[in-house]
Amino acid sequence: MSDIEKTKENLIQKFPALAEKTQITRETRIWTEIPFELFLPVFNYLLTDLHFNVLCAITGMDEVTQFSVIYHLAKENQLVVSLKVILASKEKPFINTITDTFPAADIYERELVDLLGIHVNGLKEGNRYPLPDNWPQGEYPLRKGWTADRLKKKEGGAPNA
Amino acid sequence: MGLIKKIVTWGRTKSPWVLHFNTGACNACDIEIIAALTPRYDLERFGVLLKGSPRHADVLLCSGPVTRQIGDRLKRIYDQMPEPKFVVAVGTCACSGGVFKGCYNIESGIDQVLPVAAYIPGCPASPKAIIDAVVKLLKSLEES
Amino acid sequence: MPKKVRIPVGPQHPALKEPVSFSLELSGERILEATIRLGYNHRGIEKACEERSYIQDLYLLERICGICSHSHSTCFVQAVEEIAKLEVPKRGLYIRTLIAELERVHSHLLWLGVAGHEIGFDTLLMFTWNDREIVMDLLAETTGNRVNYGINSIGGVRRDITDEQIKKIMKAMDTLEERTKYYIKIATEETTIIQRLSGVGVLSHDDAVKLGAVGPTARASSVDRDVRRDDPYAAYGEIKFKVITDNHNDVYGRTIVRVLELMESYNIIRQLLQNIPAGPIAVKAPRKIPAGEALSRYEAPRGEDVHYVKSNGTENPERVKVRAPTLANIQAVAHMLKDRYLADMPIIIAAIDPCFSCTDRAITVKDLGQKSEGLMQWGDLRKYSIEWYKGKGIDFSNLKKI
Amino acid sequence: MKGPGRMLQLILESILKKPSTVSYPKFKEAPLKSLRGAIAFIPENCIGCKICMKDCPAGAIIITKIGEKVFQAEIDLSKCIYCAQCVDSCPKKALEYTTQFELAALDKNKLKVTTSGKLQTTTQNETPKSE
Amino acid sequence: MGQAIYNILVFPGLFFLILFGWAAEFIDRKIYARGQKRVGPPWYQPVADFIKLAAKEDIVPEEASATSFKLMPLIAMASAVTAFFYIPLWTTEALFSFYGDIIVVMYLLTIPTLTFFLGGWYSRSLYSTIGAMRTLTQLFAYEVPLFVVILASALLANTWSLSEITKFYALHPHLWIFNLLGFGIGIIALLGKLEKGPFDIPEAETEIVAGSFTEYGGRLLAFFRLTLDIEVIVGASLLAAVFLPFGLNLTPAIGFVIYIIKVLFIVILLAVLRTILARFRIDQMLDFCWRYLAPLAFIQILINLLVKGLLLR
Repeated sequence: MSDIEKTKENLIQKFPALAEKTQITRETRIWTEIPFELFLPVFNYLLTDLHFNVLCAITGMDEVTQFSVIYHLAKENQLVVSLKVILASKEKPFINTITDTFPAADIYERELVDLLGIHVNGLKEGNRYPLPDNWPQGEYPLRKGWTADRLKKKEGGAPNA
Repeated sequence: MGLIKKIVTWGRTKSPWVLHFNTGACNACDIEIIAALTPRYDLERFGVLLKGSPRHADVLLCSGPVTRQIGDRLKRIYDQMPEPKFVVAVGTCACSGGVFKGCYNIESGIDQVLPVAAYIPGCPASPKAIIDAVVKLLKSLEES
Repeated sequence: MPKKVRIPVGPQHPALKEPVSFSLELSGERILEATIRLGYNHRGIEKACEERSYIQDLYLLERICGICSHSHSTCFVQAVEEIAKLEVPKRGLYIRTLIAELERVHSHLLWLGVAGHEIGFDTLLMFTWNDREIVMDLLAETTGNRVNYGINSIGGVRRDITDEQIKKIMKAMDTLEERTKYYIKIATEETTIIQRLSGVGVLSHDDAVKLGAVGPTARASSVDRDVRRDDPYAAYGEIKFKVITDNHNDVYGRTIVRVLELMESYNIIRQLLQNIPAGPIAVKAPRKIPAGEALSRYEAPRGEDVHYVKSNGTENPERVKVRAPTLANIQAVAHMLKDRYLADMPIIIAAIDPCFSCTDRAITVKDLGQKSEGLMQWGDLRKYSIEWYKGKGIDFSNLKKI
Repeated sequence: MKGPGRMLQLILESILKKPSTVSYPKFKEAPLKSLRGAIAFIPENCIGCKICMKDCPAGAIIITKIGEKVFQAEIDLSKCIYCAQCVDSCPKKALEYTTQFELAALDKNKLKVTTSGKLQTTTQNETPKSE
Repeated sequence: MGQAIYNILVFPGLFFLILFGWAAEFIDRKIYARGQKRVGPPWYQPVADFIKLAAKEDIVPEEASATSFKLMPLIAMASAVTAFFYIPLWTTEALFSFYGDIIVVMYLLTIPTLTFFLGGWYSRSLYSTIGAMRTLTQLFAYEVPLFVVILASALLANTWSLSEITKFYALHPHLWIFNLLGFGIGIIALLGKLEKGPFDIPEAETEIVAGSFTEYGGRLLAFFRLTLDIEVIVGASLLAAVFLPFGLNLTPAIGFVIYIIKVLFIVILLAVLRTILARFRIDQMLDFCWRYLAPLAFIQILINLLVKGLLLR
């Protein structure tokens, strides 16, 4: 049995609820989808027991009916597990920070805050994310249906000075 | 008076010091600007020196589509430059926004913010194109 | 007595060829605290990708960064090809890999020059950039453009390579190898360079892992990671090469890693050209990519590049996520700047070979909540400086009486 | 062996040797054939499918119909990113790249290039020939 | 009287100095460029730079104190030019001379550096301030070795006047060989004084933009640059007079040519040095100057004392 199958086996054994949603997409990639409640246990299991200790990226997504956040974790830079977390609320989406384990996650989480309006519990205060300082409140460009016209309307059509 | 004016114009066309400002470009134009200063192309032949301080510069080389964040800083840098000063838009992005036109965070082109003296299209503008533009700009200065 | 000065570095600063703002808290010449504000280069590419077709995205993503443009476009097409289940012909993959390695050569030579410039050694800049033109010529000839090559298409590459070009590249590799050997000699022998590089910007192995450093920055701290070997893509599975690591942990180590990687790249290019198979270079891709998602990893010259693409069966992707290598490395910079001299600032920042246009994010790396107490008055500043140098065994206050 | 000034020999040599600078723009060598420069439009071949407009990443090309089977292309050089995707996309080879790269202009309006086919007074099957 | 004014303003005074300074700047930049495989600037470049800057708008930063800010370039230039008159050029006789002028020249040569510092300080910009700090810090590092080696040379000649020193060495031409170490130290210290690489720390472009000169533009910058050009000539002339005592007893015409060659030799030496070396860090510079340069300078004194005791008894 290859590493990747072993990893899948282990994961399903520990969390039987994941059995349906876990699949091997390629010889080095596992994809799994979990609800928000399961995030911390699965994340910690992957990190401590299966040694997925490299954070590749965090992708936030607006899937119209729900928000989801994908954590791409790698193990010794070979196997990559994409952990898709479905967020609990569409209106007030939130996640918990993982900056305690990965200080580098800071920027990815800030990106979620700025571009998608996902609240990150426990994220330290700091400079803004990629958006400029004078960016209007409540505008989240990566949300579906958001277009740059909205911005123009809000600024009264005048380009930002 | 005519002679003095002629001498001053001569001085100006023979010694354009440039300040390079990346206004949100992809780097390609920036490295091509540097490449234009290195041995193969050597802009110093035309008296061009790359300067760090806006106070010393005559020409502002801008590359990039001007992001919202950088727009007012660009203006501030321009204000700090002593007269006479020129702005040159290097690369397609600086000319019109290029591929980034329509992105929510850009102003699409330097001429939306500052008066531009010369446009250098190209993605990126190759060092030769930059030299060509410098020569064209200097020639137009000489004539005016 | 106010003790700290806060100086802004950027967004326009000669040391930075790109806009980024560092706020440095100085005590004398020593940096106490560095805060990074990114995002000057944020153009909203990820959103724009969702609004455009795959073909347009290819060129848009290529322009995330002009230095590692091939990295981003390859990373993206790999993801799209995986979703669409396209089998790229071998020859296409070889050409893709060839351009990737040529890009690495140009990028590392560029870095070597920039490093020279940052430590006030413009001569090195001029010589390396002069040699870099050889690579630029090769790239221009094989792809049609000096930078932003536009060689990738979904399903393969756009231009074939001729035998004449192969011969030319082979010949150029010999010249470059000889030149690189000279630079290795210079980098390891020239005292003024070593003095400025060694012991500067130290990043220990554990810190590198913790802060998520990638690429040569991590490899110089003996973190043995390279996507080319660990998760082979394109033609790397069929090529033999070494992954260079170094245990100096500092800027000097990063220089060594990069120059040795250059030598490794020449080997890879030679192998590629010797073994390049005949055949088609591309397969035709559908305009509409079937629904699916893929994560693609790529070893860019600066480190690991990650693209995540999700498609929904239309001509436009649903989500494109880009994680550029600099984004991973930038965390380490604030850490490395701490307790160093102001004079080391440019080279430390340059040592990760930053590419803020890739990164276009904004973040406070560290905020201790310490507020500096305004600009110091001259007397205080001087007193402070004298005291600081006294600590180093140099006493100015007495010197004045000579 | 370590020491300062290791590049001395090379530098003294290069002072005496010819510099590696090309004397552009005084002597212009022919640009590389493979170079992707400004895009040229061949009106005779155009069938007005507008795939080029659709695929252009920068929206730099606009094809308009000005008569029966006659089309006009407006290429904005200040928007074009010289990727030549339109050349690849065109099914009838109505677009091709040239090696022209010295495009700098002091006036932005000069960067708009309009090429159009000849308007025919009578409807003929023959395609108009440009001189 | 007319002769004195002519000497001060035209030859060998201001006008000659400016022309020679420009020529030296051109040679320096050309060598630098050619060493880097580049073509480099055309011969009229320094003139064009000066004219362009002089015709540009003057901007005084709002927070700067205008008078001091504007005065600095003039003070710098005046002192550099004044120092020139006390240095013997192609004869053993300087334009003006008195017993102890060696001290005056050294002080006058310190003034431009101080004005760089003050100019940077009055700019009230952060980069200028740091540049000013570094200027001053550096001053302490190179000034002592420079002083010491020149005094060592004076010690051997047993005089405190530059003209007397040259006269002495013209009489004992073989003695310059003992001062070779001093000449080397002098060249390095001069690099520091002129803020040229590898000691361009106070105006390190990649660190602090342009140091003290960050806020200077237009006419004021033109004068600062001119001062630096003149300082090159004055510094080189000083080293030439003290350490290279050749061709002083010949006819003025030949002596003049030899003088030009001597100065250009030093200028070329400086240019080559700045091409082959990477910039020091300020702490490394201090370390270098105090650990190696200063002790070596004192060894020079020791040598000269020995020579004096053994050979010139």
